[in-house]
Amino acid sequence: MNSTVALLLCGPAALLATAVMAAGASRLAAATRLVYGATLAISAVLLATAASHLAGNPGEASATLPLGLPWTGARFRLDGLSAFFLVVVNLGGTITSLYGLGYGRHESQPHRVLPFYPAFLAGMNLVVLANDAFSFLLSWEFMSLASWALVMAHHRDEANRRAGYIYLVMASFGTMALLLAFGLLAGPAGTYAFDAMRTAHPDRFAAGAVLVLMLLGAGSKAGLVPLHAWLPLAHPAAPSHVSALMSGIMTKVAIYGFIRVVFDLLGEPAWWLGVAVLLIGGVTAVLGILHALMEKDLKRLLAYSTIENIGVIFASLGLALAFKANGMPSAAALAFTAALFHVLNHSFFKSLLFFGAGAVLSATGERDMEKLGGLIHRLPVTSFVFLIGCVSISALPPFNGFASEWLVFQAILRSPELPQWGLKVIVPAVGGMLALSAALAAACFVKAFGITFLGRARSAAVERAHEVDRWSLAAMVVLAAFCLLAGILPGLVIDSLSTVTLPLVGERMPVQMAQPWLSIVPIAESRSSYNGLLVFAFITISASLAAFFIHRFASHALRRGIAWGCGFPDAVPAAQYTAVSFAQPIRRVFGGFAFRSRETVDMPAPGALEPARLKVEMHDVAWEIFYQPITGAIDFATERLNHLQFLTIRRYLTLVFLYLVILLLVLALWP
Amino acid sequence: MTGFSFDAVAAILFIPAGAAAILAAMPNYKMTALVNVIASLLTLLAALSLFVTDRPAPGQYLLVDDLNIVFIVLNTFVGFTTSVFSASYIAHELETGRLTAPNLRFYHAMYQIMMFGMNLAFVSNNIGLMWVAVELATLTTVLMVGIYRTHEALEAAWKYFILGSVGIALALFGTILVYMAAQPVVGEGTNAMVWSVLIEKAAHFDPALLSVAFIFLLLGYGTKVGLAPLHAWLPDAHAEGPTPISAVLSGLLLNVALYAVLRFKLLLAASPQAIGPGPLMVTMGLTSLIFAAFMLYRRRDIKRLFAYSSIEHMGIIVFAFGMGGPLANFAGLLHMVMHSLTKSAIFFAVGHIAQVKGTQKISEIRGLTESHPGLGWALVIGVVAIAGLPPLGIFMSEFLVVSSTFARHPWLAIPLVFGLLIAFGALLLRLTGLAFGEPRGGMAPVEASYVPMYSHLALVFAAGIYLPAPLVAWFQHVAGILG
Amino acid sequence: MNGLTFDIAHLLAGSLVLISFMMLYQDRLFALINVFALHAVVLALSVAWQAYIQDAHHLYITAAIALVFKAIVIPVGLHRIIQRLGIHRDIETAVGIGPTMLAGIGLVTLSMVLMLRVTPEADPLAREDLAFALSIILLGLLVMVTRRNAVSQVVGFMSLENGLVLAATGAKGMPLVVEISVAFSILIAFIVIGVFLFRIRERFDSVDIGALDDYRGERR
Amino acid sequence: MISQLAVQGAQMLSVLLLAPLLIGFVRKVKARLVRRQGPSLIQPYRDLVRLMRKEVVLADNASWLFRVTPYLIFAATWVAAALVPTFATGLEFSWTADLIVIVALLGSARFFQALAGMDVGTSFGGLGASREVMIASLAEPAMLLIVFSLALLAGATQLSTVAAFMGSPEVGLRVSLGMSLIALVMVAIAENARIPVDNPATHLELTMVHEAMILEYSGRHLAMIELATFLKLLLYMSLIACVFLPWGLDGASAGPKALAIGAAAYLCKLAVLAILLAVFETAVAKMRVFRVPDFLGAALMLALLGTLLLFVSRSL
Repeated sequence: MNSTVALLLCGPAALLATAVMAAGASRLAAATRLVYGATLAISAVLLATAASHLAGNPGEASATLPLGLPWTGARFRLDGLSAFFLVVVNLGGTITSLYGLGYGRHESQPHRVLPFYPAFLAGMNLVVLANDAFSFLLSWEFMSLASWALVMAHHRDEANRRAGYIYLVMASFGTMALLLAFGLLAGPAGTYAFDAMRTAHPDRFAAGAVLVLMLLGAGSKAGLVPLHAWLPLAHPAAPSHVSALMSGIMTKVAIYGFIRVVFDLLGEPAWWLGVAVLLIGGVTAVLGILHALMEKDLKRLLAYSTIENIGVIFASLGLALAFKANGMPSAAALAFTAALFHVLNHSFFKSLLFFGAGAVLSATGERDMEKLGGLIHRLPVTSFVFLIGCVSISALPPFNGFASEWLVFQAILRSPELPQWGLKVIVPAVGGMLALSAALAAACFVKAFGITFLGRARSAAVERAHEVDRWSLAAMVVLAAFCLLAGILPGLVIDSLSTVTLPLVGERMPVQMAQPWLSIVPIAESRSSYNGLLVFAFITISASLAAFFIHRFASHALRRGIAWGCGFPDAVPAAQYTAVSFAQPIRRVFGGFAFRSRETVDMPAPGALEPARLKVEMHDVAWEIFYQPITGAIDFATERLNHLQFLTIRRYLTLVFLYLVILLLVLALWP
Repeated sequence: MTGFSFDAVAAILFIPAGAAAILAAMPNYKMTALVNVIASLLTLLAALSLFVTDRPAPGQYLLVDDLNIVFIVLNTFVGFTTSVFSASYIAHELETGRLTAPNLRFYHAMYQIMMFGMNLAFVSNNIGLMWVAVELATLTTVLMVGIYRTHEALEAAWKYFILGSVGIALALFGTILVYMAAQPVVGEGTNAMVWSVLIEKAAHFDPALLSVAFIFLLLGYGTKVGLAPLHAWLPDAHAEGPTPISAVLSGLLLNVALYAVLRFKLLLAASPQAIGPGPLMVTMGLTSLIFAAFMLYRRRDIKRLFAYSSIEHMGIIVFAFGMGGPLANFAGLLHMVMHSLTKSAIFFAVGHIAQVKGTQKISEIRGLTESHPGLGWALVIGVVAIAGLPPLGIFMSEFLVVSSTFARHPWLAIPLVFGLLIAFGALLLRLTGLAFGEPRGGMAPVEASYVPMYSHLALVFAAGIYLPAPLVAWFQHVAGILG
Repeated sequence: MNGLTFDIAHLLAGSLVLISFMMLYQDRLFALINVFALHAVVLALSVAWQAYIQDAHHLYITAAIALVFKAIVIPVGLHRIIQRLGIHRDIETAVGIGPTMLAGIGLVTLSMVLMLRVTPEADPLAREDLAFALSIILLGLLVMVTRRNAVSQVVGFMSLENGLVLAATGAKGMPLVVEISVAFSILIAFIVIGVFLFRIRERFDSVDIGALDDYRGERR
Repeated sequence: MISQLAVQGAQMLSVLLLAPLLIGFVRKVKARLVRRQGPSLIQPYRDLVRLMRKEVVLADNASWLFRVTPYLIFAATWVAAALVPTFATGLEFSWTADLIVIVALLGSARFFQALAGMDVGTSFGGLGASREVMIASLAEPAMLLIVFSLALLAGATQLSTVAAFMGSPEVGLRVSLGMSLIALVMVAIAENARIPVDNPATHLELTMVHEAMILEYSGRHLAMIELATFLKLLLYMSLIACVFLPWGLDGASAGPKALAIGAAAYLCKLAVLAILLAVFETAVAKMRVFRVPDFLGAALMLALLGTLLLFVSRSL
């Protein structure tokens, strides 16, 4: 048993111990600090271990415990991929725990959060380490279960109960899909160890089936359209730091599962597998961000934007698949690196944004943006870091979101070298979708920040708000710093990812840190290059130059006055643009096909006193197409079958009698 | 020297029988409850001693082999924990006046007779004797289901009795047919009914007779397993009887009938020309699974809800054994054990719930985790376990069943998974209502002990994480026997 | 074995089937019970005959049980119950007589077909007996299924048991275990049914399961 | 090295100085087209200086973001503009950012402008911002698709390489290029808030987009923003110039003669484009705000079509 793996396994064990302890002591006053302190320490250790392994030797280490499935044992393995995702998970875990140290104090039901929070972290760690189907699924479902308990933390709220219900049902649907996929990979003999699956290559049909099942299984957890229905319900329902974990980290664990099976266990893919992933990714990106734009609940908005980012990641994974299938390892490496890079970035800024939302929530008690506004005056630090989060997620240079999306686009530009016509046509279309979703994301976060933090207060709750505790601030500031660093030093990340890409796609991106001025050059400098550091430097320098010159040589006089507003008298805050009205032009443009939205205005007759009314009717198309029929069918079936509970004894006897006669007939007709 | 030699099998049989006689004579109910517990404990110890003492050679009437040890130990264990639970439960029933002291005497005597019947069914090597034993167990439970004398209770008992006795008849005819098939080969007399003899010579039996016999046996004993469409007695019997009996019914009696079916499946499998028992069992299993899954949605009575979930799980188990093969059989055995433990634990919890809330209506029970945390979370764990979520035992068996089935016959796995998901949705829906939300119903604390309940859950949890090697080897061996 | 013994056994078994058919088209309770008594008598005869030709003397006990309990005690008891409950002039078939008879014929053919697949090496007498027994069992079930009234369902159930006894006795050298268990099961069955009838009598005003049917598991 | 840095610096300064002149020129031409005298060419300079001298009147509710934004917008636009080859390719710092980055830089400028519009909390700010992001959400993808097709053609997103490639003989007349050109022009019009998408001269509340966002700005802040908008127009014109009229462009390392030629060519191109713009703006009328999506949708479709054509044709 390898020492690193042993250490990494002690982590989850310690977390579980913490969970048990928390279950006992959760009603103590000091429990919050103890639990989050413990998780903070443990995650930090795990993070350090995984990071050192990722930076150091890219070798593999494995261990087997006499647990789980008897004749397979609980197998665990540490390789580049799992090390990277361990970093993602535990970085999230560390910072979330830091945030929790402060945020957790506002928790009304600590005994329903503290025991499950460490368990949730442990589950995610174990998924990433697992090396056989059983322990993988066990940890996977344990993770779902723990997060379900966290979603149900505030169970008195009907909406939360519904969210939890839909979440766990979808989760177990996904698990079933994964189970079937592993069943195919394991074969009738039941060789559930990943090592065995790696060597045995399924035929084309089986491979296709596995991929579809993985899209269903991992996709439902990650939130691919149309399996996303649970996500915008469940993620916001949990306490904010848990929402951050679920949105920022758990979805990444799902992506890990997808990569592990499709890139690692499945062997050589067929090119059309890539097409499916590409298309689903593109559609998910666009629909996700459109939904986010229509949202006025801050946390739901963030949840939907998670769906968009997942779409981006899957699209670039699909690209990597297509390249890999066509024997273009360098291009595959580019696309794959882009995907992983985006995984990391999204875990940064999505956690940051959820923390910000949590801060707003604890400061004002509001999630509804229509009741917020002007918070930039009340929560200066929070609003600043939230702004950084918005800029990063909107893929604007020089922050990290842009760096990864830039790589994705670079990968798309390699696609003309692909031989298949299908890909030739689809890839640019998907590229267009990604571009569209990027632009919409910018719009969405202009709205998110503008409505929440800018303008004037829309409710009394905002006046009472004041800056949150220093733990939360520290967590957010750290994440903001990460967003900037990953943005201006992308080469660092890309190089550390090489140990992940090499074994999976058989190639790595060229070394970046050797480039002059730390710029990144995916293929060749004459072809394309980007230097976040210099762009950042140029902008700051020129901005400060301009400011300096003007204040030096021109006026720097300043007078406060009432807003001009085309000479309109100072209107009430309600006259400001709201979240809904902000999104109205875009709804006009895209709503027609995305939501079958319809606007009806009833304008009273001239001189009539009643107000004019604008009614907007929108449909969640995915829900209506996929989910309602299913629930309807189940309802119908139960209604019909339920009569069987109310028969007379004679009728029951008749059933038995008929069954007997039928069986005898079968026997009589038996050859 | 010819000293005293301890005969475990005899002990397993005579302790309950003797206890029954004593209990029938004892007036004081507190004493009877205690004696009941002690007797069950002794039976359990005797059963455990089967591991250490050398097994008696298969005689004309009794047999102990690897297959039935599993059942015996499980049976006596759950019998013991249930008797502990029943002690506190019955006390409460007496306070509320639903039962009278004479009832209790009857109840405890019957309890031991039932245990005797079930143990006899397991150890009997003679298909006639096994039949008698199963019927004995059935009839005693009939009487206990009717013990509350209420309209509903008598209804349930009556339904149980009529359907049960038809089952009895069918099973008996099947048994006779087996004898007829064996008689020309084995020769007249008792030998033609001794299972261990039959299994050796089964290859030469008349396949046509065996096939007919199996159909009758499958229906006869299947009625007691509660397979749809023979299940009708099961939900009401569970819902209207005393909760300990519901626990025993789901946890044990169904296993007894299942055990009988398995024995005859082996017999049939040994005769190549006869119809394959596999397809029949797979069909019945899937039917029960999917049917029960849908029935779960409209249930309003909490005990009836879990009764239907028992049907569902019996479906899964029968399906697994019908699939056959080392993986599926292993899964079937594991699933059966896990289901017995979990389901009886759930019924313990339900018993406490019904007593503190004063109702069995699901709609009138809310927010248990808030009003009774210990009870509520136990229910959550139990339902999570029964719904097949890790890290609890049933997940492992479902994992094996589903994945191995999908690898062998993909088209069989689809309905299986479908049924599992439907059932999961229903159970979780009810659980969300019961355990969470604004508390509703009685708030009085539970005075009974949670030990039986939590001990079962602990076992289930442990099994989900870690199965000890000897147990595994032994299960694999049994799975091998089951072919 | 010589033809005569075989023929007599055959005749008796066949006449049992015939009487089951008679039960099928009785729609008065008293008539039904009387026919059942006849059924029991014939059964007793055939069992006795079996005892004679197999010279298995324990079978005489079975015959006696059949004669005493089924042909005398139970019919009388049922008469009592019917009079006490005052349900003696019920017309109580659920399905028309015609269809029932057709179904009965179908069942008999089915059982014949099944049993004739049995390899002829097996003792022919046993084979014929089995065929008849199977048809009697199925007909008994048919009675239970087509009658609404508890009493007649009990009767149907017992004719089913008769079929079992016939089969058991037809099986050469079947150990005593089985006869005892048959008797014992009938005994239990009868006692418990009696108990239940009385309870039910207290609860409801008739034995008619129709009255039970207002409660079916969960109230809607 | 030094010379290259010099060229780079010259370029940065020149765009800064040229931008107002370009605007003045456009206005002049427009005025002449409608038989008016029009302001003098250097009027924009005067305006800027005047604005810088004035004091800033800041709304009570304005936050620090409101005051920082103008400099950010200016800086982002300036950096972007400085990276577009004007009279010489292969500038010293051209490799720090390719075409995608330039688009993104403009995007971030817009991002902050929209935020600033919402900061004061008047209804007009929100109106402008929401319309702006709607337009951007269509214009940006179109622009990126244009970038795609150029990149596919030149095999690079590096502007210098693209320009060099477009200058080389091997690029013949291509349908997709035409489409991209049209799309680019449409995007440029939208991005610079010119007629028919927006009217830089209007202050009619119902129609304004860009003006609505900067309604609350005054003094030096307004000057910065104005300058940024001037730069943006210049940027797009030089972009069109260097990609579609790459004649006279030469590497920055070339001798001063070549550079002089390049500069002269550049000025001519700008003049031509400015005149075209003026003529176009006087010829057409502003469209309703909700016709804009159709306009930009057309651009998007053209760009996508161009890209697809390229993908397909390259495989032949």
